Parts: sequence; C-alpha cells; structure tokens
Amino acid sequence: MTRVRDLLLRATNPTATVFVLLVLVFAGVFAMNPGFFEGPSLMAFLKQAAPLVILAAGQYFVIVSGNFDLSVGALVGAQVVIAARLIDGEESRTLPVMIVMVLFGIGVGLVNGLITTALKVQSFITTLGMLMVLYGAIRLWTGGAPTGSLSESFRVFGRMGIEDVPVLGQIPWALLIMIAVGAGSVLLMRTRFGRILMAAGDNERAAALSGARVDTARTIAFVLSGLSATIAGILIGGFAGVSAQVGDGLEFTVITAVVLGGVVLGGGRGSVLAAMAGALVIEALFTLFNQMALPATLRPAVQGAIIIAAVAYAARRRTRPVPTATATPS
Amino acid sequence: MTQRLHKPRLGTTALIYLALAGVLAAGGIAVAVDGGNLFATANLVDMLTRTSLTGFLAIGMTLVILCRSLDLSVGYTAALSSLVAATTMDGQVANVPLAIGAVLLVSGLIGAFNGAVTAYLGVNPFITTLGTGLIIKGYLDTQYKGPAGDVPVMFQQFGYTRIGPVPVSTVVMLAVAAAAIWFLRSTRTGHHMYAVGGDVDVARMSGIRTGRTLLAAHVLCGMTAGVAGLLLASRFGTGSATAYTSLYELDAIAAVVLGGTLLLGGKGGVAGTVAGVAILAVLDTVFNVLQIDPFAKDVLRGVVIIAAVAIYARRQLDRTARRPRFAEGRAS
Amino acid sequence: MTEVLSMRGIDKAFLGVPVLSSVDLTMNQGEVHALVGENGAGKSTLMKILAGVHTADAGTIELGGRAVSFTHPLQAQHAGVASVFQEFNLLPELTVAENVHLGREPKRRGLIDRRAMIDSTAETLADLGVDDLAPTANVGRLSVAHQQITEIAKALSQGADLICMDEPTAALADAEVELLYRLIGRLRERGTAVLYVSHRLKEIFDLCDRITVLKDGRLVDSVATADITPDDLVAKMVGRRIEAQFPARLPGTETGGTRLKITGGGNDFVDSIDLDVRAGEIVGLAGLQGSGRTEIAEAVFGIAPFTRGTVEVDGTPIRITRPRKAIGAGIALVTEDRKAQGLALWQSVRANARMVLDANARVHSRRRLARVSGLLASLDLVARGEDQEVRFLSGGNQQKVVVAKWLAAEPGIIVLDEPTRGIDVGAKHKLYSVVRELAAEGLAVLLIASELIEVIGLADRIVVLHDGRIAGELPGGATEQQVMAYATGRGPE
Amino acid sequence: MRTTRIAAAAAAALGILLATACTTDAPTEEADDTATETESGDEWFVQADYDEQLAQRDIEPEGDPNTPWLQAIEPEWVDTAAFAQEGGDATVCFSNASVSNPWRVTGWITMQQQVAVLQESGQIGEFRHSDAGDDDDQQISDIQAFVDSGDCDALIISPSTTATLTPAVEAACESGVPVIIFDRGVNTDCAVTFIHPIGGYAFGADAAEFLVDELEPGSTVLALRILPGVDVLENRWAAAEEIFADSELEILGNEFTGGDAAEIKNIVTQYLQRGDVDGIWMDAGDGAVAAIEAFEDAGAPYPVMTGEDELSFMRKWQETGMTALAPVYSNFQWRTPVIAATMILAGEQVPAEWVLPQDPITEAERDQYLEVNADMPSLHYAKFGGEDLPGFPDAWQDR
Repeated sequence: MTRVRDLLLRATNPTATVFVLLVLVFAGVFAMNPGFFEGPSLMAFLKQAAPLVILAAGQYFVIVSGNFDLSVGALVGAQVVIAARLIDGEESRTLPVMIVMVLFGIGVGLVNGLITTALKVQSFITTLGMLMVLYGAIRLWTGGAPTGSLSESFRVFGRMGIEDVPVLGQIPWALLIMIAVGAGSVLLMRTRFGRILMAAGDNERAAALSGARVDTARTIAFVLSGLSATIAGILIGGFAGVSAQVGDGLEFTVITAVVLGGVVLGGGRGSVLAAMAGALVIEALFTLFNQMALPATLRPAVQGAIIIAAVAYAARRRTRPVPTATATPS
Repeated sequence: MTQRLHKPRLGTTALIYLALAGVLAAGGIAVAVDGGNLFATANLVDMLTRTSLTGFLAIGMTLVILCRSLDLSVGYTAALSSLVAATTMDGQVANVPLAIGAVLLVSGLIGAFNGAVTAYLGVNPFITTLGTGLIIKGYLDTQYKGPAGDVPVMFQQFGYTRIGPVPVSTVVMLAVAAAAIWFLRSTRTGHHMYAVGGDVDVARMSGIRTGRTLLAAHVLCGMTAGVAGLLLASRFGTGSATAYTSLYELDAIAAVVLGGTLLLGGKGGVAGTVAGVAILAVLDTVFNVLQIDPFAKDVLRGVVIIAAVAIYARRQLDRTARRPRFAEGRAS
Repeated sequence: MTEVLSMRGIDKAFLGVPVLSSVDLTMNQGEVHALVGENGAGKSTLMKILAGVHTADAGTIELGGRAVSFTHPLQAQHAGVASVFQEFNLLPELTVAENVHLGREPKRRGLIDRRAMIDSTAETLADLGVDDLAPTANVGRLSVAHQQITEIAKALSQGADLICMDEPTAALADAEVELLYRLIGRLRERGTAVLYVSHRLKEIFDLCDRITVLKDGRLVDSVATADITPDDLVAKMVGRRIEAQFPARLPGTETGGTRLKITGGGNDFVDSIDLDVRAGEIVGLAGLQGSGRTEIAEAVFGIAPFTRGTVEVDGTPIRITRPRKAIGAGIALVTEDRKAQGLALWQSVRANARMVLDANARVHSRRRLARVSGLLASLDLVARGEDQEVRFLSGGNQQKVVVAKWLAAEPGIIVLDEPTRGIDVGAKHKLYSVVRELAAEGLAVLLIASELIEVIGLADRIVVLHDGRIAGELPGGATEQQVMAYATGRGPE
Repeated sequence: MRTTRIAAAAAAALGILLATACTTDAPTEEADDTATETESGDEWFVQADYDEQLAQRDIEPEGDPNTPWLQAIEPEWVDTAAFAQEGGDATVCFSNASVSNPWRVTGWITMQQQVAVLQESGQIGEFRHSDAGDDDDQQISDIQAFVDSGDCDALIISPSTTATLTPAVEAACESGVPVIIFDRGVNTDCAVTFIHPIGGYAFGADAAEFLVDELEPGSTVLALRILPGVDVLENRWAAAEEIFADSELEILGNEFTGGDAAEIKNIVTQYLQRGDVDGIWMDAGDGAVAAIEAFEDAGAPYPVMTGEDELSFMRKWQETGMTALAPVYSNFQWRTPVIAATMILAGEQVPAEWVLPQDPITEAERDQYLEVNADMPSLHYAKFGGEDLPGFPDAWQDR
C-alpha cells in the first residue's frame, strides 16, 4: 500500500516530472526522426545544449537559495564580447583573457550578491539593474558592436572535441565540460555549502540560528552563477563565434528551464540535476519544434503554453492551502 | 478626527517627489553648464510626452505589484492592443469607440488569464506572465508580419495633441493615475489590494476574497496595457506587432519600484509610481539634450534603480524592531 | 442573564493524542470568563475550537441558543465570535480604521466611506474609553497595547457578542495593562462576553466573573470568582504527581564547575540578570509569558545580545554577538518555535540533523557527522528514513530532529526553550530522559518551560522571572504555588 | 475595472473635443490613402515595387561611380530653394533608430566622419543626434523634441519601423524643417528627399537568383532570417520566395535566428542532421560564419551561399573558396543624408527619391574589397564607402 503511494508520489513529484517530460519530448523527436539518436547527431545536440545546461546549474544555486539572477544573459554576452576584444585574434592571449573573464564573472556575481544581501535590495531588482548596466557598459566599451575576434584555441572548447570515437563520432569538449560542471554541481550540493544553501532558501531563520552564514552562502551562489555564465560564454563564443546578439534573452530561458526542472522560485526545493534536465527539455523542445517543422513564429506560443501548463501541474498540490492554523495542538 | 488620511504613507512618497525635484535640479544644472535650458518649453514637452506610455503601463503594474504579483506580459499586451485598435478602426472615425471597447476587452481578458492562473492554479506570476508574453508573441509573429491597420487622424490626436505644453496623452495618463489612486482608496477591491499584498493570511482571515482581488489587479493591469496600446496606435497611426521588442515591461517595473512600491507587495502607491515614471523621463530628456551615448543611459538607469531600492530598503529596516521594555538609559 | 455560549461534551484529539475530553463551557452575556489551566491543559485548543480554527471531534456548540459548527474562522466571526490571538491579525501598513474595518468597509454608493469608517472607529474607541488612539494612525507604528486595542475594536466592529482573548497581557507593560482592564470593564458594560485565557492570577481575580479550570484536557471546575481564593484555584490547576511523570536524576550526575555565568546582564527586554549554570546542573527558567524567559535565551545565544553586563563561558568572558559565536563557544539553543526557527521543513531529516555541523566549521568533524544517525536512533525518532522530509513528521519527531541537530555539535551548554510545546506524551517523556542524560554527561542545561510542572520536575534550581527581572530563586521540587508567587510578582509565600 | 474603461473613453472623447481647438503636432490633412493601402495589409509583397526594384538593378545610376553615395538611379530632381540658408552654421539634427547592430554601428561612424568633414569645411554648424534604441515610440518623441526645440535647420531621420513613424514624420514636415529620410522609408512623401539603396526586394532577389543559377534543379535550400515583422527584411524574403517559387529548388524551411550566431549554428546543424543542405539563403549577414561552420563541424560539403558584405563572411568565403555571393544593402548610404542636408540648405536640387546603387559583391570583386579593408574588424561592412574620409581607417577600427 505504502509502496504504491510511494511510487505515485514519486511519479508526480515535480522533480520527477521533468524526467518524464524529457522522455516524452525525446520520444516525440524519435517519432519524427529516428536518426536523431545516432551518435553524431546526439553529440551535436548535446554540444549545443551544453551552455544552457551549465547556465541552469548556475541559476539553480541562486534560485534554490531564494533569489533570482536576471543578469546572466547580459553577462554571457559581455563575456563573449570581452573575449573577442581582448584576444583580438592573438593565440597567446587566450589563457590570460580567460583568466580575466573568470575574474569578471566572479566580480559580477560578487556585486550582485553583496547588493542583494548587504543592501537588502531584492535580487530581481539587483540583477535587473545589473542587466542594464552590463548591456550598456559593454556596448559603450566597444562602440555598439563587438570588435576583435576570438583565437582558434579559445574556440576549441565550444567547437571541438575528441575526434574519431567509434559510434559517437566526436565527443565534444562542451559535453565533457557540461558533465564536469553537472557532476561538480551535484557534488557541491552534497557538501556543507550545498546543504546550507538549500536550508537558507527553505528557512532563512532556522539556518541563521544554526550558525549558517546565510548572506555569504547566497553571495557565493551569485558568484557561482557568474562563473557558470562565464563558462557558458566561453562555450557559446567557441561554438559560434562573436555576434552582437549573443546572450540576448538567455536569462528568461534559463529561469524557465530551472523552473521546469521542478525548482521552486523562492528557494529551498528542487535538485540541481533536475534543473539541468529542465534545460535539456527546453533544448529538446526546440529540436522537436524544428523536426515537426512547426512554423518558427508559432514556437514561442507553444513554448509559453507548455511552461504554464508544466508549472501549474507541478503546483497543483501546493494550491489551496488549508486556511486553518497548524495541525498540532499548542 | 479630521486628520489627513494618507499621512502615514506620505513619508516615502514625499521622498520620491523630493528625489524627482533633485533629479530635475541636477539635470537642469547639467544642461545649463552645457549651455542649454532644460526648462525650455520644448524640453518640458519632451519630458511630459515621455511619461505617458511608461506611465500607463506602470500604473497597472503598480496594482499587481501591490498584490505581490508581477506582470511581464504588458509589453506584448500593448503591442497586441495597438493592432486590435488599428485594425478595428481601419481608418474610420466611426469605429473608434468599438476599437477602444475591443482593446479593453482583449487586454482585460489577457489580464484575467494571468490573474486566474496565478491566483487559482498557484503558478508563480513570473512564470505565468512570462508564458503569456510568449504566447502573445507567437500569435503576433504568426498573424501579423508587420504594421497593420489604420488609425484615423482624429484618433491620432490622442498621441499628438497638446494643451499648452502638456500633451493630451499625459493628461489622460494623469487622469488614469488619479483614477487609480481613487480606486485604491475608495473601492473595496482597490483597498483590499494592500491587504492581499501585505499579508495574504490576514486578508483571508478578514473575509477578503484574495483570489478575486488578485484577479482584479491583473485585469486592470492588462487594461492599462491596453490603453498603452491605444496610445501606441495613435502615435504610430497603425498597429505594430514588434512594439514588444522594446521591453516596456522592464521599464514599467523599474518605474514602479523607483516610485517606492515594495516589490514584495502591500506598500506603495500610484502617486509614487508617477514620480518614478517622471524621474525616468527626466533622465531620458537630460541625456538626449546632453547628447549622451544611448548605452550610457542603460548603465545609469541600472545604477539609479538599484540605488533607489537600496535606500528604500534601509528605511524599511527601522520599522521591524521590537518595542523595548528596558530602553537604554532608562534601566538601572 | 442570557446565556450566549454553551459548549457541551467537547472532544478533540491530535494525531490520536486526546487533548480535550468531554469539556463543557457556558458563558453569559456581559460575563468575563477566565479559562485557566497549565500549559497543555487544553485551554488554547478549546478557544481555537470556539474560534473556528480547529473543529471539535465530538460535542455541541450553541451560540445564543443556536447550534453552530465552524470549519473556518470566518464562520465563527460571522456568528459573533471574535478572537484576539497573541500573534496579531493586523496589517502594519494600514491605519487603525482600515484594519478595524478590513474586509467589511462601510460603503456609500458602492464606494468605501472613509468618513464613516473613521467615525465609526472613533466611536468604537470612544465607547471603549480609549482617547489616545487616532483612527488614522498607522498600525505599524503603534505600541503593542494599542495594536491590541485595535484588534479588540476590530472584534467589536464585527458585531461580536463574544471575544476570546489569549494571554492579552503577555506583551503589555504595567500601564498598558491598566488600559486593558478599563477596556474589559467597558466590554462588560456593553454586554459583550469575554473569554479570558491567562496565567496571571491577579488579573483573573481582578477582572473575571467566573473561572473555568481545565487540567489534562478535562474540566475540573467552573466557579464564580467570589467563591474561590487564589490558593484554592492554583490547587485545582496543579496537583499531578511529579515523581510519576519525570525520570529521576540519573546516578553519577555530578554538579561540576560553572559553565555559564551571566552577571548584570541586560538589554532592551531584560535587566539585571545574574545567573549561573554549572556542569551537570539543570536550571529552570520560569515565569509568565512575556516575563523575559525567551529573551534571556536569545541574549545568551547572541540573537538579541546583552548590551549590559558580562557573560562567561567556562570561566572565560565572552561577548556573544551572533549565534555563530555562541555555537563556537559550545552553546546550543533549541528554539521555542521549531517550524519558524528550528527546521527547514522541506529538507530531509538528515539534512536538518546535520545543519549545525554543516553550518559551523568550528564544530564540524567527521566523527560528529558519523554520530548523527546514532543520535537520531537514540532519540527514538520515528521516520520513514533519514531521507524523509521533516514536514511529514509529527511534532514530537520534528522536535527530536531539532534536539539531534544541536546534540550533534556536542555543546557544553544547552538552552531548551519550550522543548515540549505541542508534542505528544511519548515524545515528552523521551525528551525528559534526554535532559537528564545530558546533565549526567556534564552539560549545563538551561530549561525554559511555561508548563511549571516541567521546570519543577526536572530542574535542580528554578530561577523565576517577572517583568524582565529575576524575581526569585527556588530549589528544584518547589511547589507550583511558590513559583507562581514569584512569577506573578507577589514575592515569596 | 469600470474606472479604467471610463477613463479611456473619456480620453478618446477628450481627443475628439480637442482635435480642432488645440495646438497639435499631428498632420491635420487626411492621411494619404494610397500609401496606407499598400502597407496596411499583412502581406509584404507588392508586385509593382518588386518589379521596379528588380529593374533598377540594371539601370546605370547618374553620377561618379567612384562616389557611389552621390549616385542616384533615375532621379527626379526637386527644387529646394525654399530651404536655402545663408552662412554655414546650420544645425543639422539626426534622429537615429538605434545603433543596435554592426551594420548601423558602421554606418553611424561613417556619418559622423562625414559630418566632421562638413563641419571642417563650414557647411554645417552644430550636429545633434538622438538614439531611440529601436523603440518606435521613443523615436517619435525624439523627432517631436527636435521639432519643438525649433533649433534644427534640417532634420535627418532613419526610421525604426516604416509605417509607425509616418504621423511623426508628417508632423515634422509640416513644421517647415526640411526632412531627410534614409534607410527605411515612411508612408508619406512629405520629406524633401528619401535616400535609400534600391531595396529589400533587390537584395533578396540578388541572393535568390544566385542560388537558382548556381544550384542544380532539385537542390535543397535553407533560408535563415533575423526577425519577423521588419519591413526591409520581410521584403528580402518576399522577393526570394517569389523567385524560389519559379525555380526547381526545394526550400527546406525558413527560420528566425535573431541574428544570434549560436542560434544559427544550432539550426543549421539540425537541418544537416536531417538531410543534405545544398544552399543557404540569408536575409542579412549577421552570423553567416556560424552557418558555414555548422557545415564544417558536421563534415558536410560547403553549401552555395548568400550572406552580406560583412567582412567576417567575406573572409570566411575567401578562406574556404566556397561558391558564394555577398548581396549588399549599401552601407555607404549613411554618408548621403548629411551631404543632402548641405545641398538642401544651399538650395541645390536633390532627388525626391534618392535611390543609391546596390550591387552585390561577386567572387571576382571579393579579394579587392578584402584587401582594401584588411585592417578592419570582422563585423565591418565592405561597402561602407568611407575610405576617402580623413578618419580612415582609425575611426572604424577603434570605435
């Protein structure tokens, strides 16, 4: 009896929903085009999905601790433009510039985190402001359109891979980086830091009274988000080169992905693995649209409807809270 | 018993109008140093004109934010409304009332959808309205390949006519703002919005139908977005599907929080929002007059918004302290 | 006199634990009726059933002769029962008048009639004899007493014939209590019945016409105030056999050196606190609600630190300004409200039990982590597994998780604030033995409980607080009368 | 609810009431019916315009081929004596739609360099500009602000969207200031001159015809587009559709990419995974390199491709030796409006519709253009036409 209930509970649990959804979307893709699951095309899909998955991991840390990060799209764009301008095609500059990018990503995350925690500005506003600042500042710096170019070695991570692998063809570096980031994130959530982050998002007061440095943990979450945007920037820049529109609107896509993964806005609930799966669902959905030859203009509408439906489904058990007080005597 | 009623809320609102005066003064000086005059009629007209569009959107946004909700779909609603208006009017003056009715109906329904999904399905408003925005975008992109419809010259006056230096659209915006202030003060539904945003449990325990109140706020927010769409149509002379690319929703949210309304709901008001809108408009005009790089404007806006909210947050902190039994100095 | 309320044969059980059995309560118009009993006697539950917060399992409720049954507080309100709970149902950003009329604003031609709202609030306030509260004042800036008055005015404006007040004086200063007295007098004159839940004997005898005494969920007596003396009343409230309930001091428990010493401690809420707790000793902190018990715990733990005086831990003076510092100094605090302050409800048992270790590098160690499972087992935790989210646990098991999370850090000093609130009898007994074991292990235990019998049954020494100061100290096993004498400010008996 | 409705109704009523009584910035005459007719439909294809543009490609423009920004195709000269001014301190105002893409950034630099030359020579005094950030409403305000200030002796407008700016432009014309429109047009001919290259149909047709010529019948073509709803871009696709319809090419799909390289590479990769793609048609060159890389990464043979005269594409084209064409939406048109302004203020005749040449860059010309622009950044445009300006090349390099 309990076993049946357990199974039911697990299948309808928001975290599990995303994996069911993933299977469904992939089944749809398979039905349209069985060739999609051949090694090379699957690898290509994962290579292209990797940046969003990595961003989802970064965003997860911020959301699970009870905040938002709307600045990641602008940060990805900024990082690619910074890379192009500073490297300017010189191979020798690749590594130093990457270090600069990492520092910049950390810096942006730190500023987001400190403004949110120390100045008590809601993260929605902090990161919205940061979005505007980054968008404007990077264009001020480059005169409106990206200048310079990326070096070949910079592009290796997003574009190349281990070649001539049997069956799979190429194993993209991006996939390996995604797996590494994913594994790192899962492990990080199992560390003391991860548990504290989760507790802080769930019950800030209980965490603080247990001695947790809630503000520090939340700030680190923003830094991790900044780092994930940096990695995503390196991958996207590597994958496709520089263009003026890189990163536009990514923040909304990635928050959607994380929420689709069953992570609750407001914090304390959801797993990082599911958040990353949410990103895969989104990418797979785009692929499915493409396979179905759904008119390009109609896709946002279908995407919007699916998101609302998925979140409403996940939220259905949380609605209608019993208006009475606690069920325990006092 | 004849004390002024909103005296308690005057504090923050006064601060914002003070800030507006400060921005005007600083802008005036900067422009004067540059050899211009910020308060020349042309510049005043420009400032006032810039308030109307964001103004309409921000008024509705204030209502939903007061209820601790959010609407990220207003830009899309406005774009759709501009098309509904222009295609319904189709160049005929006789169709204007019908078009206004159609716009308010469509935009109200969009708001009702947002409100219902948020209030009754328990979906976070961020997700609801983001999704609604995408749905409208999909419809617009599929249905309209560009500007469509034709707004009769008579209705274009809404966007272009002025009374003295004051554009009609600004007058209407201020009238809607006044109506919203009155609505929040004098109708039960409006008044209950503060309660729903302040503490939904207290509101429920006081017999307020919280779901309906939230729904009403979203409907009104949709309708002000509809009015913004009417203004767009009157200024464009046609309906524009791509108007959503300007991210008006973020401007509106920025104006609302700049105006002192708490993003977490329950505190603030439309008077502050109008000042927030005005501050953004003054900044725009000053930047234009000073020929400052458009990208510098984005940077400064971001900084201004964060700084303003940080200041409000600081003021908010003092309020939460418990009352002391042994105040320092009084005790032995 | 007209009978306004008649409750008969009320039964209520939570999770199978009976809290009320066959309780009767009748009230007349204009009567101020005291509902007394120790914590856990069931008075709050009875009151919440009346207010529609809980629904009775059995029994009947009649209001003004009509049978009613509430499933929601709003139904009770409509039927004329209003409640003033300890946590206020007010919106701080609104004015007094707006709060009083929230949800029922007077209308004129479909619009809110602010004039009428203010006037009727002013009228209600004047009727209550309150002349220093403007209807247009912002509630967030009012004193606690004025907020309470606002609540009462709200109740009256709802047309309540019966107002329940739960410990209304708990958060009030003396002068403010006076005001409440006058207010209740006015209510009586108006014919409004008041159900008054309080621990303070003085108030009960000052204010109330009748007293209903509950003990262990059963009705003990219902008498006119004139027919009973304070001592008799206390005798009716107490009288459980202590030895049967509480485990004896464990053999080998030795009282060692002073681990916690507070000298002249004070802040905004408490003053002149001199207190020391030695290793192996259980010190009870008794006092009425609002007397400063929790505030001392919070000061020791660095939540609202002492601003005066000194604190020494194991002989070393230390300034504890944050919980982290307290934890680093080996202090643990089991907070009063475990849901708001103790647990991350959506996290697993394991995550919660590890929380203190995870959060503090200074107490974190592999050895301690390895002990967590054993600790949970030794507390007889009943859960489906350590992966179960704590929100699914019963109150008692939740509390065990909270205790485990603190014991995992192996503290030298543990402060327990209302550790048995809202938990079942089995879990209570387990916690009592745990407290004894902790003392035997050499911990200094500071125990706060509003259930006097717990303090008396467990503590080696009892420090009684009154109005933020120490009123007296009693040895363990003192009588409840002795404790109450200090706690109510009457001095030693 | 009722409140807002009443307010809006009142607004409309107020508008009607005040329409005659008050000052107004809007044109008071009836809107030009024929103009609205052509644009208010949902379809972007207008046969007459299409035919005209295709024909214009073969007409020899008047003027010196070395200064293409001064050439004009079949100009109808109009007299501007009414706007003639003494002295050289005229204030020229420019309402820019935005500098939100590299094409506009390049053109804006060129315009500023041209302005510097004219200021140096004393033909222009002050030059003011405003940037609307792609917001139509913002640009209407910008135009109104220029008109209201009364300081502008000439007003140059680069509209953000065609139809939506019509009323504002008409109002500007009525204020008496000579108005110069360039790039995208508006639905009114009240401007003194409207400067533009041949147009979107020609661009799209150049590209489509190239694909039809170079590909075997039955080949597959993928169309990559930036955004829906932008007229100049929609015209490009409308012309291409027209030509593809008469060909035996198979169109696999047309996808919106937002000009984002990553999106482009994604989409192309997906199409390649499903089957061969023999040709790529693009409505603008942004991200063209990413599309080519998708073929490289998938190990597929290079497609026959049309991009734009953006250098990154042209360099990749040269490097790979693929079969390609760079259609041009002449970037040098950014020089023309300021020159036109000085001509108008000097009372010289200008073409009413100043159609600039728009010749695609073929493989034969490619290397020559790349050589000239060797030091330019990759998001620069080959036909930017600023080589003779004094700021060359630094101004375009360090922007």
